[in-house]
Amino acid sequence: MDKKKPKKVFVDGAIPPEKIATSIANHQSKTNIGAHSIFLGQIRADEIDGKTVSAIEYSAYEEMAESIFHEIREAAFSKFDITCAHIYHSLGEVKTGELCLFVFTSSAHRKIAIEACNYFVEEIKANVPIFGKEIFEDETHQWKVNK
Amino acid sequence: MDKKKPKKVFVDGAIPPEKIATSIANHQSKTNIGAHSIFLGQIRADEIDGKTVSAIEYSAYEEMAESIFHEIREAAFSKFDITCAHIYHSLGEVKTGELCLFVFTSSAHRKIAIEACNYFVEEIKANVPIFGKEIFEDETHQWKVNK
Amino acid sequence: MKVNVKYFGAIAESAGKSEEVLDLEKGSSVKDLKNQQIKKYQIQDADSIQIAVNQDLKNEVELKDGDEVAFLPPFAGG
Amino acid sequence: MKVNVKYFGAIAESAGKSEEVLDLEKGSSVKDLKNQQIKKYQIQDADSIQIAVNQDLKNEVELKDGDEVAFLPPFAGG
Repeated sequence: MDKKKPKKVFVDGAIPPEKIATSIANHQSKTNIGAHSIFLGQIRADEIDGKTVSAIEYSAYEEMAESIFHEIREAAFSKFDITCAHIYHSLGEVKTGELCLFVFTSSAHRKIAIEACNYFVEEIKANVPIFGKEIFEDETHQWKVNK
Repeated sequence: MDKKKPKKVFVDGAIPPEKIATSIANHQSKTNIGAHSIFLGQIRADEIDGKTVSAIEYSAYEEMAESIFHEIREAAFSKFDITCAHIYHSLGEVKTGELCLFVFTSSAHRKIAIEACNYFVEEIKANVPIFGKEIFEDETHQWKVNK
Repeated sequence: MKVNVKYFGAIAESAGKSEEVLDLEKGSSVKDLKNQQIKKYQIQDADSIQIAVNQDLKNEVELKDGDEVAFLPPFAGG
Repeated sequence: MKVNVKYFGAIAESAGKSEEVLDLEKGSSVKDLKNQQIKKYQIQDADSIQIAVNQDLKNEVELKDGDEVAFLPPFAGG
């Protein structure tokens, strides 16, 4: 399937909701699919020490990140009987309420699609060199750390 | 939040991908949300005894189904710290490749959104009186049973 | 007493109808009605059928006048 | 020998740069370079920093001429 094509994961700025609709529509010709699982990361207006986050500015060690994304894909396709998988992550500024991560997995059966989607999300959080600068409303910032 | 409003779950025919984009866009003002989990059911062109499914025609015991959907929502909101949850299910004919189920949960944190989404999907499959007539390309049919 | 009976999916197909009002003897049970209709319409896979009385699957009780009794084949949502 | 050093996130901020070419003695280890730069730029939370050599986090080896050494703060993707 589209397993072998090298895929571009990073997108500039927020991921528009329309991109999700387009991705879904693109899979309606694949009639061996019975289930899609989608995960979306959205920027929260967290309050930290009395200051409110207004955006996160993402940066990455891009070459390494793309190669780790590729390894995660390969591992996912060997672990799970999925038909396709798509990942998009923002670089640059993403405002609160906007989307920074879009993971989309498809399979004949729901459990496989769901497990694969979770696998991608956890692997991305743990292993991809992406960095996030939390920008507060007063234009100060702090560096985000995944828990 | 929108927990208490009675919600209409059933939609006529297939769920268009644009509906998913619209639902996502409607949540961008809720800046306490950090994660969305979405499940989509799509009609497979299964081959059964040499015949290929071309559509499923859904029917339901509608009044009871809507009340069970409501109970599932109530249970989910008490079990999981979710911000919102939306469910849409098709009635009538849905062709292969089209979407028949859209579950959408949101939370501050990813694990909660994902667990709640899975909960909805399993509960819907197990407990809602919806019936599916698998229509084959030769216009014969059989009745679908959830596994 | 009268009960309103509803049939769904494969059962409606076997019965050739989706709804009917039946006149039952006072004291009839859900089980009596189920067995009677299964026989009458030669409904297959009787063990897989669930009965909802007034939209409730938990019922091993006597029927009352005006009850809505639904014959439900296996669920297939999602 | 020359190595190409890259800094990311909070580390780039401390260093005031995102990249530099350093001239090291032959036989320098990853650990030597890490300690030297942390001291030089007063980089905080040294324990949380991972080093990738040629995009590989598994490295306890001697550096070679031309290596790309990246200083990575905690990941925050997703």
